[in-house]
Amino acid sequence: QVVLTVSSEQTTTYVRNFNPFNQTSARATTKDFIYEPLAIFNRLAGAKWEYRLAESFELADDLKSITFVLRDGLKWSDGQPLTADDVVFTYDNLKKFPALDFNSVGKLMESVEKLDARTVRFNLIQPNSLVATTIVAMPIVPQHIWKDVADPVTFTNENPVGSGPMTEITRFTPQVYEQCRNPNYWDAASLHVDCIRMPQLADNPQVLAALVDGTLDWATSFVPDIDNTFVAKDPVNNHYWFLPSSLVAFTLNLESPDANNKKAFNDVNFRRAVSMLIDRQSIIDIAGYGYPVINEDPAMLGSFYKAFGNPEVVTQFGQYGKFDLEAGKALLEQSGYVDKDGDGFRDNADGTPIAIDIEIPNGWTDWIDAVQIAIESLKQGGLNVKMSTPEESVWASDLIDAKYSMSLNAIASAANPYFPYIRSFNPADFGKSRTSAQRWTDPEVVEMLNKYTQVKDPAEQKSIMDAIQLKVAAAMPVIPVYNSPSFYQYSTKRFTGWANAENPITSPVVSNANPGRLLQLLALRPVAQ
Amino acid sequence: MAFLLRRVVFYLAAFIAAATINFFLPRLMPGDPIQKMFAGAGSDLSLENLNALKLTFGFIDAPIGEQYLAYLKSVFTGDLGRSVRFFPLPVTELLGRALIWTVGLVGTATIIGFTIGTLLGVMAAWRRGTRFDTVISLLSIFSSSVPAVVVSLITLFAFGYTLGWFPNGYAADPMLDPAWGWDYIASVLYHGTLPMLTMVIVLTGGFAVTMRNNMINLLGEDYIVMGRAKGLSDRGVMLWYAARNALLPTVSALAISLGAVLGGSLVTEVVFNYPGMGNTLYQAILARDYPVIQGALLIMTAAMLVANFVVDLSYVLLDPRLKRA
Amino acid sequence: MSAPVLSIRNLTIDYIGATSDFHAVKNVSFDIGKGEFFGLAGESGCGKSTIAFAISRLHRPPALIRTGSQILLDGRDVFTLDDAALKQLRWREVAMVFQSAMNSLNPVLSIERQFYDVLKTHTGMSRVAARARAAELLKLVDIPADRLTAYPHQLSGGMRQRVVIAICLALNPKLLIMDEPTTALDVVVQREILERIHKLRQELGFSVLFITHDLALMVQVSDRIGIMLEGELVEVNDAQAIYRTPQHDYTKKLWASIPRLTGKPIAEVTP
Amino acid sequence: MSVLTQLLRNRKALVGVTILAIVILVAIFAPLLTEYSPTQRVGRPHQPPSTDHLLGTTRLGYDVFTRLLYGARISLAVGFGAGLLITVIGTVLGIIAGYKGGVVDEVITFLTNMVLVIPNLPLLLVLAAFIGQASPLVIAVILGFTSWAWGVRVTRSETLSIRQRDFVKSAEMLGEPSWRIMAFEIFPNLISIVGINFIGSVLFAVITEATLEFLGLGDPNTVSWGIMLYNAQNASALSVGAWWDILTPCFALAVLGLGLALINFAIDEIANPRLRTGGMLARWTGLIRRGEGTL
Amino acid sequence: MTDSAPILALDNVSKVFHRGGSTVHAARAVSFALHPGRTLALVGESGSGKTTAARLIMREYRPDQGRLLFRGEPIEGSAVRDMKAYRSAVQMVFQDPFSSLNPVHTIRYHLERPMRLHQSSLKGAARDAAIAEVLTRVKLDPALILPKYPHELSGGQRQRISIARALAVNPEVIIADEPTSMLDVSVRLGILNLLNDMKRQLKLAVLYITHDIATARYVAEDIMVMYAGQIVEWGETESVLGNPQHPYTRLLLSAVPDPDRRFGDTRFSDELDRIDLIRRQSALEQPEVQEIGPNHFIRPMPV
Ligand SMILES: Nc1ncnc2c1ncn2[C@@H]1O[C@H](COP(=O)(O)OP(=O)(O)OP(=O)(O)O)[C@@H](O)[C@H]1O
Ligand SMILES: Nc1ncnc2c1ncn2[C@@H]1O[C@H](COP(=O)(O)OP(=O)(O)OP(=O)(O)O)[C@@H](O)[C@H]1O
Ligand SMILES: [Mg+2]
Ligand SMILES: [Mg+2]
Repeated sequence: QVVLTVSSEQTTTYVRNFNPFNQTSARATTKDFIYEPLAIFNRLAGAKWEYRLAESFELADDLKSITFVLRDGLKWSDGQPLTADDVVFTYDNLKKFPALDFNSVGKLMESVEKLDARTVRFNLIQPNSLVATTIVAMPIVPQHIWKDVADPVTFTNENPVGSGPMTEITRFTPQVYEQCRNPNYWDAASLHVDCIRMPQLADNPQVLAALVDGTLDWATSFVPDIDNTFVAKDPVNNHYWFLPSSLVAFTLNLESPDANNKKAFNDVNFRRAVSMLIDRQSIIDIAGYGYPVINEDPAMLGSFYKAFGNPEVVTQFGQYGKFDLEAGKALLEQSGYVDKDGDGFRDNADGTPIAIDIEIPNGWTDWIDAVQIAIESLKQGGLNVKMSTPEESVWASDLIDAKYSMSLNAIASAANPYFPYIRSFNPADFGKSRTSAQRWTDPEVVEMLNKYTQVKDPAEQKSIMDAIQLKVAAAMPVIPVYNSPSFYQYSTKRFTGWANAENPITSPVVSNANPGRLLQLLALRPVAQ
Repeated sequence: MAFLLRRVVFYLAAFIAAATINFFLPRLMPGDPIQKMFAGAGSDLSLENLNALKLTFGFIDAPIGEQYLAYLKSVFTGDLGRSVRFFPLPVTELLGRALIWTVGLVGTATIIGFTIGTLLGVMAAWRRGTRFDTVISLLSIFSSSVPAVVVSLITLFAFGYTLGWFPNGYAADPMLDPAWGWDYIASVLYHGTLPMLTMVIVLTGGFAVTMRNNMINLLGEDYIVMGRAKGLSDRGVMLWYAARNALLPTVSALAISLGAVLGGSLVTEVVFNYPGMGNTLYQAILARDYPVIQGALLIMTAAMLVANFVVDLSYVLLDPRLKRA
Repeated sequence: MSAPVLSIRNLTIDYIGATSDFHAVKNVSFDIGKGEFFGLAGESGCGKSTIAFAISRLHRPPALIRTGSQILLDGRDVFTLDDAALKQLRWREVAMVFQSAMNSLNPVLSIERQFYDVLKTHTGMSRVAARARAAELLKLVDIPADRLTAYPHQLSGGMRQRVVIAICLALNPKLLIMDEPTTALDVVVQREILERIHKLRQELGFSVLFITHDLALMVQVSDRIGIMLEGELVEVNDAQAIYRTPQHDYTKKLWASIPRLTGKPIAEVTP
Repeated sequence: MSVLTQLLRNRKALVGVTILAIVILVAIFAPLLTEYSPTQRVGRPHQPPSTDHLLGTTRLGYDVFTRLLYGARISLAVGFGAGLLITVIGTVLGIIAGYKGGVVDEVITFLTNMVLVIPNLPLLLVLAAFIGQASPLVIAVILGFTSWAWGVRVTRSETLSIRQRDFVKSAEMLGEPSWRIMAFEIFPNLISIVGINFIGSVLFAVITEATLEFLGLGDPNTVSWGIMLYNAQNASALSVGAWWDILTPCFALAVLGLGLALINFAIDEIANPRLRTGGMLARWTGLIRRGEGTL
Repeated sequence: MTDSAPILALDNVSKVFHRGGSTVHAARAVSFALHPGRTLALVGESGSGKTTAARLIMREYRPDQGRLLFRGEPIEGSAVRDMKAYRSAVQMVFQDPFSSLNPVHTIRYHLERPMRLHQSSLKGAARDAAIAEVLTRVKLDPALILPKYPHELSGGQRQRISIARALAVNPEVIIADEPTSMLDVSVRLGILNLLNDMKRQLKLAVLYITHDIATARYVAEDIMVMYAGQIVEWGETESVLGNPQHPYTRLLLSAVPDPDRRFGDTRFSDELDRIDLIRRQSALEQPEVQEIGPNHFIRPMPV
């Protein structure tokens, strides 16, 4: 029996909960491993779709519907056939219990209809060329089980019936659980691991200890000074590969309740100057242990979306994304931000004082460190800045309600830059989402974004995206700092086939936000003992 | 027994009051666990769906009085709700697991600390003014004044990291299955050594100082002198006359100090990542897991009440003056 | 008078202070004969209890008995005794009733247990035998044997004082020291207790060192009396002599301060 | 002899007061004792102690020694602020309960016992989390309002015994108003109890502030020993071997704690002569050794 | 008794304490009156209710039954102003000179407070003079004493200060509860003499509470013997002591130490043999009053 030992979540105790819709307390190995996605977009290996339960999907020409065709002969782990009915059921259920809809996919659907036993059509409210990404993130559950579940929100699904490779819970204690091979897995031929074992590990140091002593094969954990503390312990087998993921950026609230701040924040030169006063490299080196990837792209895409990048942005606006204390000061100076009242800090041109409070959630220590470093150079630039650290959810609602002046924000990475853009700049999301916290919008940008989802031709898409980037870069509503790393450690002691810089087959991070982990699992081969 | 009756009434009232505080505290806190979860995750859950979720987890906006009554009822039926973070684990079960570790840690440490501290205090008082007394007093003052955080960190630094004699935390080797096997027990003891040592260091000094001062106050009493005049051995007088009487106030100090002991154990558990009540409460606070916060505070308060009650009882047993008909 | 039971010679006791000493007893000498009832009188703080404590060597720091002091019990100097001999001496030869009856019984031990302590330590008596002996002793002081199981707080002050006296008699000591045994009690109870001591002494033949500041009482009960003033023994004489023909000015002044129940309210000072 | 001169004669007190005085001086003159700012990166991360950085640098490159000096300010301010609040509340309630008796006493005693049975630190944790970013001032205030119970208990029982003393009765019989009796007749007799309560509360507040901050409930802008501990712990100072980062605040807290505890112990000795062992016992032992007497 | 009107009188006052299920009759139908220039002694064994009587007078306890008459008027729940007048008329001297002075205040403070409270017309120098006067009255040197603290004084001096403090309000009645029992024999008499002087010079009415019958005889014109909350015998001192009629009085007298008699030779030896009986019987309630002689009464012991 080939057992792979994994740490995909840190917790003080395990609770038997395999409800794939539950974002808070379900086991992290539920999605992908128990409930296989319809398809996975593989950003790394050629940015292409890997079809899983679906054999293909087809976007209608008017972009108002999308049709998925399931593979032939799919079975649930209990032997029952997996058909279009299950897909339709799953979506109907989301409508019935909105709390299940963690991805807000229901909002996009006019209806979901079964065309035949293997074919499902999703009818969209609006044309959308990117809807597949959202649809595949939603797990499909077996109708014959879930139709009898009275309250699927609190249902704990202790003995899951699934479609993925690892559906059988052979052992479950608060300290460790094991998930083994699905006897009816459609892709059993690719699967060379019999069981995955999840020891309960409470925090980063404990994961590190388990990594160092060789217990873990696959983990996702922050490790300080990783070359010394992990790799050096067994340079042959211990490896890591950190991929950039979500963008961490400063936001200035253009609707700041403080009128004086608001005045400054609405001036693009002020925003550019602030950006130039931020020492990104020090933040990455010191607050981030050198792990994050710097993001100096005034259009906020950076290396993560390298494939989409418009080189014009750098030529025209590149200097605003780079740390340059003197240039920043000069820009402030020439835009009229000088110290009028003699308190040592720059004021608005009309003499009103600017006092910036950078709000950071309590306890997010890497961010706090980052802000402290940023404050140093901002102060050197003559700005009056300080930091406050309210409770996390207070911070979140302050950002949602635009009741702050400046903050550090995280913008989730996605398959396409459309998503960060639309989430950030869509006025319909103002007051609903943290990503739109800067409250910047531009009708042209929104229109282009809408158009982007409604065209099918890649060339046309590219030109729209290029135009959007220039617009955004010119206005610089968001001040990117870095793309945070997603952590991935592995050991070649028992398994080979790991993704890494030389072999970038997929994103191999084993946390439940990354469906690519399924591809990684299937790529593993046990080392002959 | 009027004395005990009075106490029982007090305990009941105190319990209800504590439960009430427990009820209102989290409700005053900004933010709720669901929002908290999504603040970090940056997920796409829409506001409407978020509210639907909140409802399902019981964060309802029923009239506060109604909620309160329902809460009181559930408290007395031993139903503390379900953890949000570890949904659907009942809070009682979650805390039950933690309680075992804390009782083991705090219980053993208290017994060891109390015994050693009391004995040292007795001997120091008996040899008042000698070098022994001076050394013990100074050590006790020192140990009782150093914060538990500091002691834990220094112990961890010295024995965990520098000397590497003991593991740096956790209740047992995570790869071992909990079972009554020797391996597991050995692992538990091995992992428990440093937290235990910390707690013992933190507790012993306080007990020694209290006991010493109580003893010294008693040594001038006529019945102690009479004990000596009776020709009893020094040890007899020390133990049967002085220590036994000095123990009474020390025991009641013990009950009161249990609150501090729990505080100390919280810190120790956090530093050593020990899966006890304190650490569970701490994690629950970080995750805004209200049902668990409420439950943990309630159980800790109940533990304090029980400890005080036990002390009251032992007072009645130890001190015949309270044994009124 | 035959060989004295207790013979105190040049007793000097200081209480050591941080900077200077307090001379509590200054060069005191007196004897107590066999079967004698000796009264020691003097104002509060003149050193009476300090002397009493020294006899069974109960002092603790910072008391210091100066070298050169001697306390002879049946001819043996108590200051030369080793620990074992000292324990033997305590209670077996010298028993003591303390100033406050309220506090000289251990509040958390039963009366029986406090008898047993003594009997076990000194005679190795069994619990049962000790109980019988304790009952017998209680009878001597007129307390029913069923109070043996009681705790001190369940007895009245007078009863407690009598229990202490009974415990004192447990080993037939040669000398019974009573340090103001009745100051906390009212006159009727005081009278009862002293009458009982008076009788027991006649039966058992022990000597008594009786300490009080009530001169009138002292003259009533004592054979001989010593008067102390600020650590010094200023006058020792027969009780009647002290009363009728006081020698020292201080003694005279004392008598002059005591109102009388009959006759003239205040005694004339004999010049 | 006044309490002060007695304190200065007590060796324990002397050591304690010296420690406290040093910490206070360090706090006041921090800017003169270091060239660095406590919130400015002045070196590479986690540099070990050197002549440039006496106690090394933190993970962010701050000078540990500088932060130690400035941190004393917060620790002392919170300690003394909260200590004062705790003592004032405890003393006032204690005297009122002890003196007034009756229903007032019942209510105060009940409240006190209530507060005593709710474990303090967990409660504080919850409160601090509720407040979110607990600045030192906030910590001092919540400490003050949750930790007075012990003081009430001690003050009350002492008041009860003083109240029995005839001078209180005689003041009543003179017709003194009760506030005056509490303030001028009873309170001055409680000075040593209040002193012990105060110093004990300061110690408690210093420790608890550091603990709360260590647990991440403080304000990270603060330069205090608790925040130093928190930052060091977050930077995994122990596992990366940066012992200076974490042991420095540990040591500072331990020393300040010891100083306060010594003062407390000394006040206890002064208030209760039985506990005194000082000079006289030394003299006594000397005399015995020189053969000048026995026991 | 005398013909002058009493200043203060207890009229049939009772007080019962309940303690842990048992009840203690600390005062049972107690009646007596205090007259200017006369001392009334209240004697009895410990716990007989003497202090309770004093506290009833000092308004520390409220009677369960009966009335307290001040200048013939009952004072009951009376107004604050009346209370103040009462307080300046009736003062108490405590038993324990060590605890009746506040150790943290100087002697000046102790004497100034009553002056400020009750003779508020006196200011500055006049008040100083008044303070000096009361001190001289109790035979202490104002210059030496005023700046001192209580612990710097001897027991006798402290007791004098207590008396001076009582006098400082210009009272008409002084309640002295065992004022000398904690003092040494040699200073006791001085205090008693002082009380006698005050009574004569200031026409004070004094209630002298003691268990020492001999001192009662020395200061009091009238005497009451109390047992278990009841006054069992009362009348003119010489008459009561010379011809005691109640068995309890006789028992008490026979127990008082008398240097003229050795043990075994007592005045009422048969009473000493019947101690328990007398105690038991005297504790019973006895409403009946017998007049034995002129101004000499008893409540006969039930047999
Ligand atoms: N431990 C001590 N340290 C210093 N001085 C002491 C100590 N014990 C007693 N003294 C002093 O020694 C003197 C004699 O005390 P002692 O107890 O012998 O007096 P006493 O005659 O028994 O008085 P009393 O009648 O009040 O019992 C007193 O002045 C007292 O203050
Ligand atoms: N506040 C009280 N509560 C309950 N019982 C009390 C109270 N005060 C006095 N007593 C009881 O009332 C009885 C009379 O007490 P009181 O103090 O008047 O006696 P006393 O004659 O003054 O005694 P002593 O000579 O010892 O001062 C005693 O049995 C006492 O225990
Ligand atoms: Mg004495
Ligand atoms: Mg009395």
